[in-house]
Amino acid sequence: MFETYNPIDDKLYKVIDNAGKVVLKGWNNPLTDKELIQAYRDMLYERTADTMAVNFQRQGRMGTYPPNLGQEAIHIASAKVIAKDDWVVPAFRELGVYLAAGASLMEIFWYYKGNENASKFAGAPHLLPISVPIATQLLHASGLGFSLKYKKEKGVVFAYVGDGGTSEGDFHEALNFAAVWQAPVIFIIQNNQYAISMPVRQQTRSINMAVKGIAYGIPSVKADGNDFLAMYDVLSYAKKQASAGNGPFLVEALTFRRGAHTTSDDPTRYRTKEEENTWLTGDPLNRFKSFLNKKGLLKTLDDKSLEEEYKLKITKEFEAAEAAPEYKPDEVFATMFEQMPDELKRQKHAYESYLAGKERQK
Amino acid sequence: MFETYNPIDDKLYKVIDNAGKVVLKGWNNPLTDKELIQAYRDMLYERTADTMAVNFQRQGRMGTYPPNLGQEAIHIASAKVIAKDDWVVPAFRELGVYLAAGASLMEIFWYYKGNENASKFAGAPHLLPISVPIATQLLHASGLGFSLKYKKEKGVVFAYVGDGGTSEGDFHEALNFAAVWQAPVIFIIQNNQYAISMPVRQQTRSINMAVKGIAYGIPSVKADGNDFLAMYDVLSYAKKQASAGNGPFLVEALTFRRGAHTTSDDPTRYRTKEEENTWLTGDPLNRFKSFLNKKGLLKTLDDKSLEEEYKLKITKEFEAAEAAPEYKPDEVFATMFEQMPDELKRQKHAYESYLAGKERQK
Amino acid sequence: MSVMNIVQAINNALDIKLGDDKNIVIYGEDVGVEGGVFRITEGLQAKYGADRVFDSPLAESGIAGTALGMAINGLRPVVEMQFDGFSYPAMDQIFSHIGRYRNRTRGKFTAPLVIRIPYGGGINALEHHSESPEAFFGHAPGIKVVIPSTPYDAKGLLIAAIEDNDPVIYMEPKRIYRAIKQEVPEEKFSIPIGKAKVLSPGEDITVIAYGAMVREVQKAIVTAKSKGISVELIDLRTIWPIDRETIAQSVRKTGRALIVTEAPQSFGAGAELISIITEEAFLHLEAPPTRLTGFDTVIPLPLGEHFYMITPERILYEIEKLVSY
Amino acid sequence: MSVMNIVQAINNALDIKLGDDKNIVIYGEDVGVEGGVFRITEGLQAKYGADRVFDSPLAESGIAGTALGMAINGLRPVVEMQFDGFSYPAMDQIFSHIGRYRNRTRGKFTAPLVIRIPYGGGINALEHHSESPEAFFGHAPGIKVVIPSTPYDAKGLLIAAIEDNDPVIYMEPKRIYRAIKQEVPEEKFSIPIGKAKVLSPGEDITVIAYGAMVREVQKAIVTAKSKGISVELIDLRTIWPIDRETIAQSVRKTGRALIVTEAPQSFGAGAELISIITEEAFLHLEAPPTRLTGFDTVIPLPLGEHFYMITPERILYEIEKLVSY
Ligand SMILES: Cc1ncc(C[n+]2csc(CCOP(=O)(O)OP(=O)(O)O)c2C)c(N)n1
Ligand SMILES: Cc1ncc(C[n+]2csc(CCOP(=O)(O)OP(=O)(O)O)c2C)c(N)n1
Ligand SMILES: [Mg+2]
Ligand SMILES: [Mg+2]
Repeated sequence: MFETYNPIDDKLYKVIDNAGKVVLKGWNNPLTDKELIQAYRDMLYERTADTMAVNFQRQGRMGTYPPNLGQEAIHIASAKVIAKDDWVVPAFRELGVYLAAGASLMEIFWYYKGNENASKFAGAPHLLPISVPIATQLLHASGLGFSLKYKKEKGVVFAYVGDGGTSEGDFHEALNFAAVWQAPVIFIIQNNQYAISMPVRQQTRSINMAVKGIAYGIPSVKADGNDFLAMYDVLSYAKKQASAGNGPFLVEALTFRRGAHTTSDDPTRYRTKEEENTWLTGDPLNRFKSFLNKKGLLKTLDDKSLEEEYKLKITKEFEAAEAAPEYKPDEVFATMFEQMPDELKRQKHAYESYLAGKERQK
Repeated sequence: MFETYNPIDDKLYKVIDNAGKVVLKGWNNPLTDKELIQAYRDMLYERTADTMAVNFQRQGRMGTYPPNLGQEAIHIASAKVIAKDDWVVPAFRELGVYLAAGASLMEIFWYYKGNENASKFAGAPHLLPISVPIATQLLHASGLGFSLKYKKEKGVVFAYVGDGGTSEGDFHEALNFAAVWQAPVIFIIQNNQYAISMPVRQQTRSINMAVKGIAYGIPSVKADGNDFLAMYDVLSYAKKQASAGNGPFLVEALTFRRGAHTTSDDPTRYRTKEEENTWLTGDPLNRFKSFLNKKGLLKTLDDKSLEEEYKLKITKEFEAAEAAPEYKPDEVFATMFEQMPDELKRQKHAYESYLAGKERQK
Repeated sequence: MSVMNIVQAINNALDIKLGDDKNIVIYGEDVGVEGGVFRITEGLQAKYGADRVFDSPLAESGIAGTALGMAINGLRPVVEMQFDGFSYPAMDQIFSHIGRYRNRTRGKFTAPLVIRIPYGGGINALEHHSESPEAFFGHAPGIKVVIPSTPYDAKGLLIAAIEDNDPVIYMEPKRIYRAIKQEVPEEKFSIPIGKAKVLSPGEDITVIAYGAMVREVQKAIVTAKSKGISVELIDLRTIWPIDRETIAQSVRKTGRALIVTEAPQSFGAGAELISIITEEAFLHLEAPPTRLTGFDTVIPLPLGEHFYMITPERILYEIEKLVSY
Repeated sequence: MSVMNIVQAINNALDIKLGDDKNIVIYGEDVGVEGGVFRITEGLQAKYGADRVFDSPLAESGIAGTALGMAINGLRPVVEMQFDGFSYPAMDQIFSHIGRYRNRTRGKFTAPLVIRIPYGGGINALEHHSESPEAFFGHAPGIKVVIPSTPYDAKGLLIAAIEDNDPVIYMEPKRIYRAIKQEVPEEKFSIPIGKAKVLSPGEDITVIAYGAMVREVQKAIVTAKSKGISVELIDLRTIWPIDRETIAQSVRKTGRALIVTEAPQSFGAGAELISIITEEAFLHLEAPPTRLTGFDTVIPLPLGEHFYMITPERILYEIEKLVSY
C-alpha cells in the first residue's frame, strides 16, 4: 500500500470510517485487543487532562495553553510507535506524545504555569522542550537525525509541525537537509485546518500537505489523523523505513483543531459552528470507540468511571505542579552557561545586593 | 504540450538537439528569421561582453565577477519575452537579461568596479539591482507580483535564482506567497549544476528542480536551458499564463556553468575536465548556430567580424565605466534616507571635518 | 478628541491612513478576519476589504521581503510581526534589503514601509513573546525605529512612520496596550520621528526611558519627589536616530542620568545612550551615567519574570544611588 | 613552533580538534572538497572523511539549526557561515534557540557548537561580504563571541571555542587572513574566552580594538610614539563577555580611552565599551571615552570603501584629539 502511495493522487489513507467500520480493503489489524483498549484509554486520558488544563487556565491557575482537543489519535498512535531509543521533537500541540515519551503531566502543567525547570522532563531523556517559534524545531530534528546516523545509534526522530508551520522557511530547509543526509526523521504535519485564524486553504495552494515532500524526494503519505488505526499504520511504516536507513518520511495527518488555538483565542471570530460540527462526527475518540464496540472490546470499559479515575490522577499532578519549588532569583542566571561568565556574575550580584538591601529595609 | 506537462515525469522540454536538429514533434517556429538571427547575435554579444569582463577583472580593472558562460540561451530567450511593462528581479548571473531590460553594459562594468550609482540602471525602470544574498530576491518578486495585481498594472515579474538558491528558506516562502496571492511571477531556476563547488545532486534529492513547484501548486516545467528555442517557448507560455491571471509559473532551465563561479573561484578543485567537456557539446551558442545554419540563416553572418565589432563597442562601454565620476565621500551618506537624519549629518560632518583638516595639513 | 488606549490609537491611525491612501495595504499573520491577536487591526478588513487588509501565510521573512517588493512598485505596506520573538526570521530581509534598497539603488527604488512589532515583557507570556529587540534594529543601517509610550504618541508616531518615505520599525509596548487611556484627537496628526520628549522637567537627574518603561519610571518619580528628588523624565520615542540634542540639554542641566530599558544589558540602548551622554555632556557629569536594564539572560517564563522586569522600586533605588553619588 | 598566518592557524586548530574528538563535525557551504572559499578547511575532508567534513545545502538557518540538533545529541559541530552578511538568515536559530537551549532545559540539553564567520571590510568585495555583525551577537543572551587578531590567538581561541560546552560565535577578520605571519605552537593550546590582552603598554591613552582594527591601531601607535604619545593597546578578543577588569585597570591608569571598531556606530561595540569604561573608571576619566567606528550607513562598494574604513591616520587624529583634551 504505502510502497505505491503517491501523494499527488491526493488519496487519504484511512482504515475506519466515522462509524468505526473498517473501510480499508485487506487491512490487517496489527494490534492486540489489549493494545487497542490501552490506546483508547490513553486517548481518553489525554483528552481528560487537556480539558482540565483548559479549565485550570480559566481559573487563573495556569498560563496560556494550547488545547489538543480532536488531535488525540495522532498523538496516541505516535505514542504507540515511539520506542525508548527514539527522539521526540515537539511543536506545542502534542500532549499525548510528551506523556508517552516520558514527560509527566505535572511537568506539562508546571511549564504552562511558567517555569523552565519543567522542560527538563526528567523521565524523558529523548524529549525536546516545546518549541514556540513555529517550524524552527524541524531543523533540530534534522540535526538529531544526522547525529543518530553519524553515531550509529538506534532510534529515529519524530518531529511535529502544524499546517501553518509548513509556510516557514525552516520547514523547507529542515526537510531538505534531512533528505540530503538521508537522516531518520519522521516529519508529522498535524493539518488541523487552522493556524490560529488562518484556514489552511489560504496558507498554501498545494493540493495537500503531503505533496510538499516531493520537493525533497521524501516519501509522503496523507493519512486520516482522526483515525487512530490509520495513523498507527502509517507511522509504523514510516518508522520501519527510517530505521532501515531509507531516510526521512513525511506524514500529513488530516485532523481538526476542535478547540481554540490557545486559551487566549476565540474561534467564533473566524469560523462557524457549522464547520466545527462537520468535524465533530469524525472525532477520533468516538470513531475509535465505535470500532472497539463493534469488536466487542469495550464491554468492561466505563468512560464515566474511567474519567473520574483520571481526573483524580490529573488533579494530583496539577497539585504537584502547584506545590513545585518556588522560582528563585538565581535561576534567572544559573543555567545560561556551564560556567557563569564574570559579566553575568556581576549582573547577578548587583541584583542580589539590591534584593538584600530591600530585605534589610523591611 | 505545457498544459499537460507534469514535472514528476521528469521530461525535458527541448526543441533542438545538440546538432541543432529539431527533435520536438509538431513544433511550430514562433519567430521570424530576423528575430532568430537577432537572438543569435544577442547571445554572441552577451558572450563577448562576459568574456571581456572576466579579462578586465584579470587585469585588475574590475572586482570579482560571476561569468555567464554557457547560460546565454536562458538570458536571451528571457530577453525576447520580457516586455516594457515587465519587471526583472535578478540574482547575479543573468547578464543578457539586464541588458534587455535596459541596463547598459557600462553600468554593469561600473557595478563590478564597485559603485552603487551603477545600480540605478537609468534606462531600465523595471530592473531591480543585482541581489547578492541568495534567494532573498524572490520575495521581492512575489511582493512586486502582488503590487502589479493590486494596482491592475500590466506586466509580469521575471525572477531568477540558481539551483543552490532553491535550498534557502526564502525560496520556499517566496513561491508560497506568490501562489497564495496568484501573483504574476515567473520563477526561473537556472540549474547550472553547481552552487560554487556543490554539485546539484548534493543540494537536493528531489528528482528535478521543477517538481518543487508542486509544493505550492505552481505549474512547473523543466526545460533545456541550453536550447534557446525551448526556453523561448516555455517562457512565452509562462508569461501568457501569468498575464492571464493564472498566477505564478516555475521554469527549471537545465544548463551548465561553464566558467568559474566567480573570478575568485577555481573549478578544477571540484570538477573534472571530462565533466566540463560533456556539457561543451551542448553549448547554447553552438547548438543554436547549427540550427540556424541548417535553416541557411547564417550565410551573411561572420562571427569573427561580429565579435570584432562587439569588442569595440564593449571596450567603449568599459572605458565609459572607467571614466565615470569618482566616488565622493558624501555619497556614503547621501542616499541612505530621503532626508538625512541629524545623527547621520553629525557623522558625516565629523568625517568631513577630518578630511578638511587633512587637506589643510598638506 | 476621544479617549483611546494604545490599541485604539494604533487602530485609529491605520484606519485614517487606509482611508487616505489607496497604496497602503496591511497584512501579517491573523490581521484580517481575526483583527490580529491583539485586535490592533480589528474592523479594518471589514471596512477596507480583504484586498487591502489580509492574512499572510505564516512566514516572517516572507512578510518582510514581500513588503519590500510591494514598496518598490509604489505600495506602502504596513505589516505586522505577531510578536517580538518572531521578528528574528525577518532580520535578513530587514538588515540586508529593507534598510539598504534606497542606498543600493541611489534612490531609484525606495522602501516606504512600516513593520509593526508588539514587544516587551511583563505580560506573563510563553517564551519568545516578551522580547525587546530594539537594539538589533537600531544597529542596522537604513532603518528608523520608533516606540510610543502613550496613546497620543502611538497615533502620531504611527502616522509619521507610515508617511515616511523610508522604512520604519514601529514597536508597540504590548504590556501597556490597554493600560493607559488618554484624550487623542480624532483627526490626522503626526509626531516627528527622531524627537524625544521631556515628559516632566526636573533638576537633579535625567531619566531616559521609552515604551512600557516610561510608566514604571513615572511611578518611581512620584516616590522620588516625595523624597525631595526632582527627576527630569525623557521619553526617547525614537530609538534610531536618537535625539541627541534633547538628551544633551537635559543632562548638561542635571549632571546625572539613568537609562531604563528592559532589553538585555550588553549592546543595548542603555550603552548607546550612555555613549551619547558621554559624548555630549562629559564636562557636566556629576556621576557616571547609568543603565538599569534587563539582564544578559533570557527573559524568564511567567513565574520568574518579575525577577527580570524593571520595577519602580529598582528605578528609585538607582535614582537615589545616583543622586547621592 | 611553525610560522602560520590566520588561515593556517584556524585550519591547524580544526585539524587538531578533529583528531582529538570524534564528535566534532565540520560543515557549511563549500567547506568540503573545495576547502571553503577562503581555504580555511582545506585538506580536512581528505584527512577526516566526508562524513566528518562536508558541504551543506545552501541554507544558513539550516546550518545553524541542524548544528543545534546535532549538539543536543552530543556532537560538537563547527559550522561555517560563508560570509558575515549571510549570517543574518541564521539569526533566528542563534537568538531563539542556540543561545537558549541550556537555559530552556535547565541544563538537560546543551549547545556545544561553534559558528565560524569570516567578517569585516577592506577586501574590495561585493555588497554583504564586508559586514561586522558582532554587536548583534553580543546583544543576544547565551552566546559567547570571540574575535582573534593574530594567528596565535586565532588558534588558541578557536580551540577554546570548540572545547567550550556552550555556543561560541567565532568571527574571523578576513581582511588579515593572510596578512600576518607569526610563530604558533604546533601542539594544542587554548586561550581563555573572556580575557582581553594588553598588546602594548602605555601611559597616555588606552585604545581598545579587535580583529583587523588591531593592526590599524598598531600602525597609528608607531606615529603616535614618534610624537611622544604613549598608547596602551588592548585587544578585546572577546566581544561577549567583555573583560571589564583589563579595560578598567588600563583606563584607570591612562584616564583616556579610544575604541576603534569598523561596524556601524549606533548600538555597536563602541557604545558598550564606553559604557563599561564609564561604569568602571568614571572618576579617573580625563576626557570622554570616544569611539571611532564605521558610519551608520551601508559599507560602500569597493570604490567608496576607503571612505568608510578606519585608517591609521584617523586613529591617530582621534588619539591626538583625546590626548590634548
Ligand atoms: C515564527 C513564529 N511566528 C508566529 C508565531 C505565532 N503563532 C503561534 S501558533 C501560530 C499558528 C500555528 O499554526 P499551525 O502551524 O497550523 O499549528 P496549530 O496551532 O494549528 O497546531 C502562530 C502564528 C510563532 N509562534 N512563531
Ligand atoms: C545567503 C547567501 N549565502 C551564501 C552566499 C555565497 N554564495 C554566493 S553564490 C553561491 C552559490 C550560488 O549557487 P546557485 O544558486 O546555484 O547560483 P549560481 O552561482 O550557480 O549561478 C553562494 C553559496 C550568498 N551570496 N548568499
Ligand atoms: Mg494548524
Ligand atoms: Mg548553480
